[in-house]
Amino acid sequence: MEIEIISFGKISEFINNQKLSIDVESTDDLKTHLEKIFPQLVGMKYKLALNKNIVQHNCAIKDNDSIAIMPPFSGG
Amino acid sequence: MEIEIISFGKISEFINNQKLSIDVESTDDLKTHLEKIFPQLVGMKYKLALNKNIVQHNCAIKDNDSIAIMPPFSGG
Amino acid sequence: MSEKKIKNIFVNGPVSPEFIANSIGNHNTKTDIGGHSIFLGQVRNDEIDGKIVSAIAYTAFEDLALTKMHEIREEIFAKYPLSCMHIHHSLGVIGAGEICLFVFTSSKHRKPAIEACNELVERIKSELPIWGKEIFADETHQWKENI
Amino acid sequence: MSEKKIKNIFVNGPVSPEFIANSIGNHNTKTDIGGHSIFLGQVRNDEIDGKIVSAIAYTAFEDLALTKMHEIREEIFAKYPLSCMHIHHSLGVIGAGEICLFVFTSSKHRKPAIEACNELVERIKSELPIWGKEIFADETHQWKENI
Repeated sequence: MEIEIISFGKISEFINNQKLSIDVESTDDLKTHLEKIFPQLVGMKYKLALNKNIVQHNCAIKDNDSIAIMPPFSGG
Repeated sequence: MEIEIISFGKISEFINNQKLSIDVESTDDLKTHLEKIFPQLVGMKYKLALNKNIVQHNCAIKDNDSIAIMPPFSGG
Repeated sequence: MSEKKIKNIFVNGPVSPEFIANSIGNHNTKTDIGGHSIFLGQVRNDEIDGKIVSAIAYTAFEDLALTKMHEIREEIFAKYPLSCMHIHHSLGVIGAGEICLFVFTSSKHRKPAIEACNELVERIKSELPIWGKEIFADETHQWKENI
Repeated sequence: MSEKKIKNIFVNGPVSPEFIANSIGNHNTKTDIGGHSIFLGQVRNDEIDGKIVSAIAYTAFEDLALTKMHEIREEIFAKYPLSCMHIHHSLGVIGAGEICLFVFTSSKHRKPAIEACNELVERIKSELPIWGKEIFADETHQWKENI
């Protein structure tokens, strides 16, 4: 399946927005996968948003979902 | 002796600024006297200021002192 | 108490939005400031016994108020790490909808500015000899009381 | 959640004092308001490892930020008796000394406006997906972290 990855803040410096052809079932699976291909994520605090909803606990991922990878917020 | 009386807020509606020839020794004496000649003060919350210092406890009054009579504050 | 000059806080008439903008704009060279906290008091058209407040006329025992405000200012500066503090209170007739009090504090991090601003507003209302006369549309009045 | 329209909070570039004045002035017909509380965030020229921050470049996940802000807005309106609430956050490069956050609450009596304003500032900083990149005079940068 194919998912869309968008990234923000300092994470956007090493993960570009991209389509990813990948087989994962859930956001936890995706995290494991992302940390393998982008080792800079390991040990970094980050959150995912699935189709513009912040992921609070493990969620199922479907084909064509959009996943945002977000470092800690620093607005204001 | 002579003292100066200045009044503020709703108290200024029944006590004009004036020189008062009077024999009182202290601010407590003066309060008793004022409540006699201005009975509207009785039961009203008010504070005195002696020469621009708020009277916290009984203070001696001298000739030519200035006394302000102030109802509760309502600024802001 | 320090030897600092006693500052005037009184302005005749309402505090205008332009005055506030100007005061804010004056801080753009103070680049160690991270947060500003502002409180504005606005005259309300309260209904009291069926009559509407159209304005408040403010008077003060100015000398005493400025001396007291100076004390409060020094105490707040001693208590909080503030960069700036500005206080303006109206005298005279202020119509409903107009601004009669402008309290403005600034600090490096936001919390001191916010806490100092709140404390200043409370102390200004309870400790400064200022009186508001609520004027009704029919020109009668009553004296405001802070609760 | 209500059906109210999601409001934009983002402005490109700094929040100007004139914009703030205008926003304040717009409330002079709301004569049931007695107190306004305003928080302004200003970009600081912090020194970090010997280098001076000259600006912060803000980016956001705008869709998510606006949805989240809408939720926060509804919760704060439900919690406090407010007359008005206005929030503006900058995007893009904001120089040291310029204003990047404007939070403005109004209520009949002062306390709800003050408490709501403080709570909004905390929630905006911790819950909105917005990122600040601190740009140094030598054009290097580091990503800001809210503590």
